[in-house]
Amino acid sequence: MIRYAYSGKGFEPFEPAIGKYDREFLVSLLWSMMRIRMVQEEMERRYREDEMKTPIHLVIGQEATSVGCCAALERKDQVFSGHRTNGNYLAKGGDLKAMMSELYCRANGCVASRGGSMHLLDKEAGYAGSSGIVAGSLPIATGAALAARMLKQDWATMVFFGDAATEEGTLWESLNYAALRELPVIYVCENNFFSVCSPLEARQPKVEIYEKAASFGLHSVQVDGTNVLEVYETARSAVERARSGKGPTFIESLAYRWRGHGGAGDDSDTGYRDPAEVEHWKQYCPIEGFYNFLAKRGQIDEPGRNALVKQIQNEVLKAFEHAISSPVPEESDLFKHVYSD
Amino acid sequence: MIRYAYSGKGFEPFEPAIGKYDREFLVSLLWSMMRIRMVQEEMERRYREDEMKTPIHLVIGQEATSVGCCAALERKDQVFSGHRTNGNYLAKGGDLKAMMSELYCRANGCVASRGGSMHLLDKEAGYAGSSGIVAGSLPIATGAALAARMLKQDWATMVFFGDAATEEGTLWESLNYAALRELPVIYVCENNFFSVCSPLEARQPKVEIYEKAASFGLHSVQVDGTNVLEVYETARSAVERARSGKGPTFIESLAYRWRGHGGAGDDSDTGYRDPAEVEHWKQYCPIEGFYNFLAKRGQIDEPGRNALVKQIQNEVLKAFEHAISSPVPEESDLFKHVYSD
Amino acid sequence: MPWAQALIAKKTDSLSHQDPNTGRVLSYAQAINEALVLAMELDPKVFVLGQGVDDPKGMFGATLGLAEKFGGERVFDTPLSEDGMTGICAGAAMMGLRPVYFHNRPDFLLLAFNQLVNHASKVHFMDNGKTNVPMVVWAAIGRGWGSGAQHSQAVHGLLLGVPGLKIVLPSSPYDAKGLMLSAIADNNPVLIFEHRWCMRRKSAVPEGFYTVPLGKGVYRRRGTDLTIVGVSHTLELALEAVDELARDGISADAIDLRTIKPLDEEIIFESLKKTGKILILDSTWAMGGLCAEIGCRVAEKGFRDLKAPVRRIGLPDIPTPAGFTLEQYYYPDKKRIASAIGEIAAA
Amino acid sequence: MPWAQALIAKKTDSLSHQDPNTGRVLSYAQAINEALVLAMELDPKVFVLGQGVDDPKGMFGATLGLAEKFGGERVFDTPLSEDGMTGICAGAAMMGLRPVYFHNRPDFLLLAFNQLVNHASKVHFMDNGKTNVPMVVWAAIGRGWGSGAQHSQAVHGLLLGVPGLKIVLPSSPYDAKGLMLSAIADNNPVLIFEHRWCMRRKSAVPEGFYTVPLGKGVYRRRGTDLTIVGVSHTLELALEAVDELARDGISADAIDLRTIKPLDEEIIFESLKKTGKILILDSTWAMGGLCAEIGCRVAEKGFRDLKAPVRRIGLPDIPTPAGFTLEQYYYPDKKRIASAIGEIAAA
Ligand SMILES: Cc1ncc(C[n+]2csc(CCOP(=O)(O)OP(=O)(O)O)c2C)c(N)n1
Ligand SMILES: Cc1ncc(C[n+]2csc(CCOP(=O)(O)OP(=O)(O)O)c2C)c(N)n1
Ligand SMILES: [Mg+2]
Ligand SMILES: [Mg+2]
Repeated sequence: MIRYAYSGKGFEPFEPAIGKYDREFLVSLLWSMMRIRMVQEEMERRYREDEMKTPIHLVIGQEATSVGCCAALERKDQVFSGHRTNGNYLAKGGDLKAMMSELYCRANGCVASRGGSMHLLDKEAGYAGSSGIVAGSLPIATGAALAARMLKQDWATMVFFGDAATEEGTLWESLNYAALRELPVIYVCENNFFSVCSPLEARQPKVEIYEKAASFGLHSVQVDGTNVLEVYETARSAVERARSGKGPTFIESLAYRWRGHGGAGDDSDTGYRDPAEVEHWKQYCPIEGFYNFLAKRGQIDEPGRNALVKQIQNEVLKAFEHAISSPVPEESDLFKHVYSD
Repeated sequence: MIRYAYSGKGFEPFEPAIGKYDREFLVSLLWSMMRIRMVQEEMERRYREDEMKTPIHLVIGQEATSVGCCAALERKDQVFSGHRTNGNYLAKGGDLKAMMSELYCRANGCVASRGGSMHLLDKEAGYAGSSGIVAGSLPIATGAALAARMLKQDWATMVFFGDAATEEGTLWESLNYAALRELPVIYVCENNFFSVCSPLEARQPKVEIYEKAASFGLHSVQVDGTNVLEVYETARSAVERARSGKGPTFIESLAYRWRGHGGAGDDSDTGYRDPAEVEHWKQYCPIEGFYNFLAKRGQIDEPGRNALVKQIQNEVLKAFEHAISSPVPEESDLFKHVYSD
Repeated sequence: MPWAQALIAKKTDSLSHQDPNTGRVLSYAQAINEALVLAMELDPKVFVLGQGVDDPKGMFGATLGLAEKFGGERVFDTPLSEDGMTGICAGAAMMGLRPVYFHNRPDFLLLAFNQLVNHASKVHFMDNGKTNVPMVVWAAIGRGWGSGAQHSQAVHGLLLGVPGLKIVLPSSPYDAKGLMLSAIADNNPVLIFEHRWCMRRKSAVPEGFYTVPLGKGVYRRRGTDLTIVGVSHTLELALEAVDELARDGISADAIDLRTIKPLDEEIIFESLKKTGKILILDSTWAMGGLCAEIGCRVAEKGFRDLKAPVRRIGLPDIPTPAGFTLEQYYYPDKKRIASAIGEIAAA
Repeated sequence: MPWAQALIAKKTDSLSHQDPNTGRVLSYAQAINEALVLAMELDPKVFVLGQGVDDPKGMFGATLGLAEKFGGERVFDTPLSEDGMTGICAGAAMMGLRPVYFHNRPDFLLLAFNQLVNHASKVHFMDNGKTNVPMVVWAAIGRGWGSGAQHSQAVHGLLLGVPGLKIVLPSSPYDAKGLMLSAIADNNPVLIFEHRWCMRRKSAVPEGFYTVPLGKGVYRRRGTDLTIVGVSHTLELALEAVDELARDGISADAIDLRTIKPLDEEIIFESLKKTGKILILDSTWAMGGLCAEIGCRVAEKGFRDLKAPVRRIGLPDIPTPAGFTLEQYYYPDKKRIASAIGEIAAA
């Protein structure tokens, strides 16, 4: 049974406007999604070796949200995540090697093996952090936006979270405050219809999440989370709103998680969702769909794609090698940074 | 400056239908509001004696919400409140003497001087309790409604709270759950536009509270909280919905608090609100307005009202005497009921 | 009180079973599962909820099959609203139901402190005894595999000082079952914290009803050189350590408190009177929680018996690091515990 | 660190001021107010928020006039969203601001434990030191006038075990000002709990900048028979008791810890070495919090100096009753403290 079906409109609506994007930009979106996918796939392969001793939460199938949203941001803009960090981190320009080292619990991990996969950080890239507590980043990101306002700086804050985060009261407290103060913050709900194995219908009545956000006074939009251009356009206008003092935006992006909640592989066979539902969504692969769209419009061809694959493969392997060959922390490291001076 | 003006339609809309209510019922509504008012006024007078050593939160000006809502309930239905308990407690049939004893910290107070004015209880009357923590009763009441469902009983649960409670995340968690499970619960938001001295505009963007509740999947209505009939009609259909398994209702009732947040007297002169705003609302006194409406329709006259006043005065004085002459708790009482056997 | 007395008494032969070493062997999860089945069969007012209680993993297996057996009205998933759902449990309990609310991690209970501390624990007192709040909240302490600072905390130390709560930390399948039944039977909010590493254990578990009383510790070893007192996984490590130290001629009373609130101080003082020395263990921060409380009580009421400084071993005053190397320095291990035991015995 | 070193150092003559008995006398609220004004003048990144900070009551007077002086962008009211606003403060602090968040009651902080314990306290550690969270959370412990179980709690005992937090309990206007300035200067989340009954005090408060260091206790009395250690209002009562007991020839070291995390154990052991006896006081539950921690440390590290059982006085393991008669049995008073002191001295 397909409980949650694809409801988007595909790439057609974007065909007339393709000329307005430059090719390099379009290819960079494709590249960024492919890169996230390939990093995840490599993680998945290696995860079975039990050397990456940290929980992982893959975003395979959901890449377009990270990539479309972060493409609308500049380096100065700040991104926060929940537990499903990888796509957000990489799309925002987070250092891949530092991430892999973190996943391998190395001393040169992006937070020196203190955070693990649910807590990445890359300050230089404007990736400001994440929380393993569902919705925990919501008020923090809202506070970052308040800081931008008070410091009179024009960077925007964007925070990613899942559908289940909208069940946490703190999310609504955050939205209320952002709307009240018209803060430069963009809330991105990656609605994949599940929280671990719990379907949305077990957790929320049949109402639209983005409409709830709208009723709280936010500009609020639902987008096709398999369509990187739709995500990008929505994020871009949200960023414009933020920079021009027009207040917060809520983006609900619908895309399906192809893999299990955590760890490697799909777990649909355990029965909480129909494998047919996964297959259904694979027809709307954000990467294949976009590639086909671009190819049809002459923006890329098979050799072009192969070159991207090669380049990424190379980078990914290097990152894994870097991580695996890096040293682990020492006992004395444990006692550092409990307090700041 | 009048920041929050009366926006109701008065009693006119109810004129055509007056015949459908029986006179006794109409007078009982008036009586109940007068009784709450007179209890409060006597409390206010005596509060200055410093013998009632507990915070008080008067509902003068807001009586119609308690009375209209509770008139739609039966004894078996359960009511919960926040800190502003008195109107809810009395309207639901809570024992006045036990309440006054509680306010005077006596051993025979409704919770034996352990709760104080923010924590009343009268199980026999179906007044199930209250919380001094804003919004604290919301999930508890929702859980009571879940119990009714699971126990297959047909009582409804009603919970009263202020506008500020809608800023607490736990309220939205409760609403989500009630809507998901279609629970027999009625949420009554007594919106008096202030939280202590903070106006609504300092706490929420310009959106309607009841519309937020609607977006969460609840049947949701805004009513004139100075009009006991409008409140009653709305509550009655909410109770019907609850009893017939149609799920929760959210009622936002607009009425102004004539006195300061806590303690005796108005505090508008301190500057947080314009005394003219208080005067404005006094024109829409829920009791005067209803009396005039009833008198014009021949349902009551001046001698009739005087008789009510007399009767209530008598009852109120007796309750105060009862309280004042009652014994205080003993040291050994302190150690009781930390745990239940 | 129907449950505590009437119902259980009818079914239970005795409250004094001791963790037997023979008989049917169950895993930890099976033991909890069996307790839940028994309780739910006994009383239609018992229900089970929590994120994932009806999913294929069934809360580490503890709730597997319950939804099939008792239906979705009594075994159900929840939204991710820990504070709200805790209040909902409290409200349902106040109306006579007996919710058992499951969490993957105690860290998530920090979202629910308002309902736990400001409400559930106080209602009975504030209501002058007129309302009971018979609810059970269960959570499994995470450790290892990069759980890190937000997924590995044990919060029982933070809650120890809160009047009105009961707090249970079972360490064996036998106790997990018997304490779960006692917790459900209790008319107060009871928090049960399992440790994921204890949950790997199997042990003999009698069939049918039995309860392990709340507030009663138990000797796991008998000896003379010192008293070891603690709970959960860290105590398990200490038992291993003490068994190894037997070859050095060291022996100890080892007490598993099982419940930390109410706290069985009699058993501690009984042992201390004999040994004069004490090592206190906990699976959470050593500061300000159970270790501190016991240490202080010993200094108050056991002072005359005390022949050497009190020692405690818990976690240092540091958040949990994610990586396995840092973890290994963070958590006390058998070696560290053994050397403390050796030092105390020699003192 | 700009604030802690550069800015303050420039303005402060010394960190070693002792509560002077001469000079300009201020009320408690005025002292805090002055600290806030100084901090806000010094650094535009400091801001003040909380339900009612800009209202006519001005948070017991502590924030009166600030909105007028610094404008609504730096001094502002908040929605009733304690967890959300705490996270908002943490987020703002992570971006370099210095929020000072005011609450009427610590009870309301229980709504914010997720942000305090799971987030603000851990960010610096989890970020490997890359992010600071310089925020101050302030709350006034309620007592009396029927505050009851949900409006009178002191929650510092619950938070004592949480790594990464600092916790301050001033007892005089002098300290309230100096500790507030230190707290704002600190690069970590600092919680300040005032006691409403301490807030009735007036004392000499120097003008201009000075700081009272976090983590340093101070002797309030010097004596030989025992060590009294504690914080806040209960310590005040003990000082009165000890002054009266002078007529019986009893004298005591009385230590006001002022900060309970980090905890100044040196000053406790210094005194204990001399007196050999100790009475520990707190204004919250005696169980599992500060009293327990100090009692345990004494039994660990001060055992050789200890000549009599440790004693502690805090609140019993009971929620706060609302009525004034029950309250009077609930809270420790001068008499009860005096008799404990007498007993210890005689022991
Ligand atoms: C407060 C809290 N409760 C429970 C969890 C356990 N948990 C971790 S991830 C997750 C699923 C969240 O679902 P969603 O927000 O939709 O994000 P998704 O995993 O689907 O991306 C849960 C329940 C948690 N981390 N934090
Ligand atoms: C969680 C919490 N925060 C703050 C308070 C302090 N407080 C008590 S009543 C009140 C005002 C609440 O306003 P509202 O909900 O609108 O109710 P009203 O007093 O207007 O009836 C506040 C802030 C509290 N009791 N609980
Ligand atoms: Mg999801
Ligand atoms: Mg209000």
